[in-house]
Amino acid sequence: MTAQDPQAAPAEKPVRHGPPIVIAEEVLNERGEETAAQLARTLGPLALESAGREDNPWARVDAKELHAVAKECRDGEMGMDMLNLMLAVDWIDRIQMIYVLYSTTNNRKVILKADLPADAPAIDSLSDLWEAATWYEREAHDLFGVDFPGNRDMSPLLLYEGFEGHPGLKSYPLNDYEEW
Amino acid sequence: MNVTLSDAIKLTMQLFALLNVAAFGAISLVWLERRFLGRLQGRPGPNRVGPLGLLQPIADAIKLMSKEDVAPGTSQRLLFYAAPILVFVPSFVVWLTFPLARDVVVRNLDMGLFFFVAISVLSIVGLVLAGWSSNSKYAILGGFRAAAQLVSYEIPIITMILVIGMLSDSLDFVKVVDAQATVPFIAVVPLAFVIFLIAGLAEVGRTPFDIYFAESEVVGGPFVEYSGAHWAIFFLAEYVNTFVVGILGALLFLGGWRWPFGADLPQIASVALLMGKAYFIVLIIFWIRATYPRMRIDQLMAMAWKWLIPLSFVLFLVAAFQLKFEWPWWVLTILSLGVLVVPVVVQSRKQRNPALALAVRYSANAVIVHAKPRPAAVIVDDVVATSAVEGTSA
Amino acid sequence: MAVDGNNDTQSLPLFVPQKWNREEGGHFFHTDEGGDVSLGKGNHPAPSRMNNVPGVITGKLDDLIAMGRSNSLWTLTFGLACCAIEMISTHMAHHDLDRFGIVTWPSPRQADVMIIAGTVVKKMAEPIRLLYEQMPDPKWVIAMGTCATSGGPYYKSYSVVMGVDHIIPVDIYVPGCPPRPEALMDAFMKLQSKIKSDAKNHQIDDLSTSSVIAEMTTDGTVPPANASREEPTG
Amino acid sequence: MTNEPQFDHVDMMLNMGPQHPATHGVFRMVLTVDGERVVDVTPHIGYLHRGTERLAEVETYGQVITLFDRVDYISNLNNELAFVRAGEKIMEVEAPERAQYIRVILAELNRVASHLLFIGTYAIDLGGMTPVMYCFRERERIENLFEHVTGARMMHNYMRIGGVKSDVPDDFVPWVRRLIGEVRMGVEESDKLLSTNEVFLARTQGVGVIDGPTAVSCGLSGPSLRGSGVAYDVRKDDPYEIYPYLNYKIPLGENGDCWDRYYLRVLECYESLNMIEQCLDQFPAGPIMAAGRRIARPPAGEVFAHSENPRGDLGVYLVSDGSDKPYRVKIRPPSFCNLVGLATMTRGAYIADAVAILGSLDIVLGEVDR
Repeated sequence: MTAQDPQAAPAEKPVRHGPPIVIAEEVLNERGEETAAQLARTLGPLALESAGREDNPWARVDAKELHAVAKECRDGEMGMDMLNLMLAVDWIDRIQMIYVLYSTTNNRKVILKADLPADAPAIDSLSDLWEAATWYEREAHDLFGVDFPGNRDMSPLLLYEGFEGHPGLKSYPLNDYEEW
Repeated sequence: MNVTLSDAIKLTMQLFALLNVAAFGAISLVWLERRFLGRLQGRPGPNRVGPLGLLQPIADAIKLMSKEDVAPGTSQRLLFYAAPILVFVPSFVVWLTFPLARDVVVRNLDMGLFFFVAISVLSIVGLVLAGWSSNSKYAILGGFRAAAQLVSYEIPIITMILVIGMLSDSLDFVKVVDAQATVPFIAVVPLAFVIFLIAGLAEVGRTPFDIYFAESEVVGGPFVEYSGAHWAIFFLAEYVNTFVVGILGALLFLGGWRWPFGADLPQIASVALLMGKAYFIVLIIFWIRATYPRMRIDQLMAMAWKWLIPLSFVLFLVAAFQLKFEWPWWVLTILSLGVLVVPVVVQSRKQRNPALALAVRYSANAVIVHAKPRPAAVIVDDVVATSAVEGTSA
Repeated sequence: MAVDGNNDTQSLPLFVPQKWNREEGGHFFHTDEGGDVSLGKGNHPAPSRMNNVPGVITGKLDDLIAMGRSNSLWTLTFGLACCAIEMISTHMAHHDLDRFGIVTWPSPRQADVMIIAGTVVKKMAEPIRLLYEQMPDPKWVIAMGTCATSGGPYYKSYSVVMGVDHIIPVDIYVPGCPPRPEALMDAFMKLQSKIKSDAKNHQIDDLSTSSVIAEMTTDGTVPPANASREEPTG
Repeated sequence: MTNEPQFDHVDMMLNMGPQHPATHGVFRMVLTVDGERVVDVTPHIGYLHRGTERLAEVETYGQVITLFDRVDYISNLNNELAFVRAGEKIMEVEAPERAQYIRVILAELNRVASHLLFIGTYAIDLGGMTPVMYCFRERERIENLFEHVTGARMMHNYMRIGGVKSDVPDDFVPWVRRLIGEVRMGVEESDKLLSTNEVFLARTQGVGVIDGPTAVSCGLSGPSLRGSGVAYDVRKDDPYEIYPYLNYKIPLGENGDCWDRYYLRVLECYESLNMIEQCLDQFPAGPIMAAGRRIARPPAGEVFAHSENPRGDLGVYLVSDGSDKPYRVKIRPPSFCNLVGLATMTRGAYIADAVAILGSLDIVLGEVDR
């Protein structure tokens, strides 16, 4: 089974031997169906693609409309008053921003996704909607180099001033184990 | 006046003996505190260095003396080294007038109490100087806090000492102790003892008033930049001051060497009795240190200016009237019992058991989660029923 | 590896293990003059000038001071990561360290032992270095846990210093992740015996920070406190 | 309680640096201070950023469990539970009944141990020396049980995707019953010593107040959020393992100050002990490991699973690409999100309050910096 050798240039996919990859099929339970219906009503045509697993429906939205959609989710019928989690996933050709929204009043979870170009990832900051977004964005900026216009201060949070490179990306080399 | 050589030698011997008593008292307090706190906290405390850990303070002293003495480059070197002296000397000079027995005293001034008050104020200057001269933010903060706290707790101590002076019609220690032959002043005016103890705690900077030496906020306060011998001087001065509060409390309130057995005790027994009472008060101080957290600076100031000082003035006035119009002495006792006991009774009447009341109040608005019935324990057929399936390294 | 006591040339660098002398990799600070600071695992202090000098009677006083120092080790309150929890529970009631006279003290000025309890991250390297230099002599360092000894379970990470001896000389290494409280107590016992044995051949007395670090650098220059830090791209 | 002072001039930038007795570990707070009043707080973190998420991408699923032990090193078993649940969710594997009961019992015991450590260190932050000794004595008892069951005091590496590593020893149930009695007495002891202590009440009541909506917008969770009266608990809202089969209470605070956040954790200790007793009554026999494949090779996909960590809602977003190594693991660290609310709570307070507020959030730096 070929270990993913970080040195090898990830551009061309390392040829894989080993068992075929099984794609997990995403099925929603009934509570998930209700939330997905609410999400579809809130998003309307903006949802490019949506599915879900158990009770967390997710929808992919274009990066430019994300701020408006998030504002609608927060103030609209669903009442998503907590930004539970925000992360960036480096898919080599694109960087995907994933937002997990949660509503403490009617106990529903929704996941919004937005794709950004790999070379200059930038998306509007959500720090004016939720206070929690400020630190998530600073961390994503440190580790993945995603730019968030509108965030008050983007000083490095987890890394220090003179650190070059974004260690979250797959292209960033990890130290190999040096035998002392 | 002509001081003959023998007088000079006698005086120096007395001073040397006095220095030893104070230093030995402080060293014994260092050991006692660590053992007593250990006892309260369910752990043995130092017991490896010498029998029962008795050599532990000596080991600390040796280490501190042989440590490198670092002074920060940006500090004013002269003031930096003057501060420990300014804190250390008053706490020893105060011992001049403390009588350990009827005539075991270096100089029994007839204004002994006044002398104590005058000298003990000097250590505030030392603390502030230490804070300011070591040029570090924490030290300055600690220095300002020390100044604010010590000055505002000086007033209650002074008024309490004046009340004692009025009760025993003199400021001389020996006469004060003689006045307590029949009944000690703690029985006559317990409120004075309580105020004295609280103000004494603040004067020495002991929990819950140790805000200028607060570990978690100001990291050691004015002493943060001192190391080695200089820091040892501060450390020793603090314990000597604690011992001074203990001795003073024993002399002024617990009847010194006179109270339970009258004046005919041999000198050794009366010194032992006085030391016993002093250590009893010191143990109370350590006990308070183990239980109470630290007060915030504004609460501390509010307590001094809104409670202690007005109360001590009221007590002072009533003592003055009692002296002038010869009211019976138990007038003061009724006043202090009224002030001390009434709020305690009212408080306990209100909340029988405060912890229980809190638990009930908070569980009232808790969210109750009810269990759903458990499905019958269905053994799923494809699950291997052996107990430990090893080897699954997933 | 006892240092050969009676060579009197001071310039002989401490015993620096072979791997530290290689040019590439493993150097942490690059000083401006080009010399780089690769602080070896220099846990043997410099040979002293006072060895076997005829006519100098050393003995009881050193032992007394050593007994005083070893029985009242004040540690700096300074926990980094998981090992800090084990260190705290060692100080607490069950495994009471106060029995040996070991107390935690907040300010580096009054501390003797610095316990590096946890993973040393590069962002934390400089504060550790400053704290070490603020502690007055004689001072000792205990590297508690495999993270402080050699990077531990984070050996592949991009932001972990592989062992605190890249930054400061270490006296005692405690294995374990996290080491049990008994292991930390054993470390203190070893430190006490080390202090007493050092006092016997009194290498410790003329130990001063700059002399130790100077002798450790390959070309003997003392790195300025804010040596520019350059990432080992390894 | 504190009237709104006007901050016309700023005196000092006080740096509560990475090495400070009150900051639990390597957390640095720069307070802009006007006299004793705090004008503004700028927290600096990252002094313990070990790159756990990036390391998880080059280690197999079995090895990542050890990394999760070291993220929040005070409640290790709760972390393992969070990752293992995410793994099971993506592989659609269900742990057998007995394994779920063992997991919940150990996780709740770990919650009590973590709250005990909080009570002790919070008392030290405010100056009390003794409660920490009582709390650590109980914590040692719990760690002895952990060592007996999992083999390690802190870094257990005991849970697996699909079950637990090994069955519990035979004397597990009587030992835990005896332990519950002792720990309940210990918690009551420090509760009586600290909770009704006048000076402690004066230092914590009305300090660091944060109301519900701002707390939710800041992303607070766990006892810090429930202190402001928001009833959000993952065990109740998104029940997992066998929590639906237990009945217990979720205590809520009244006015969101340091006292509420402290006292909720004391009440949660009692609740957790009751839960463990119920689990012991329903403790079933049976296998402890689902018949999973040798090497966990989940199908490609993404899943978000979260559980109730003593500090709050610990979430794991697992992205797998079908190989035996996770493609991306994101941890939702409750301490990291609780720190966002620190600045809003500390403005206008005293320096001593800043220490009390930071202590009341009960942050763990391993989790904040990952």
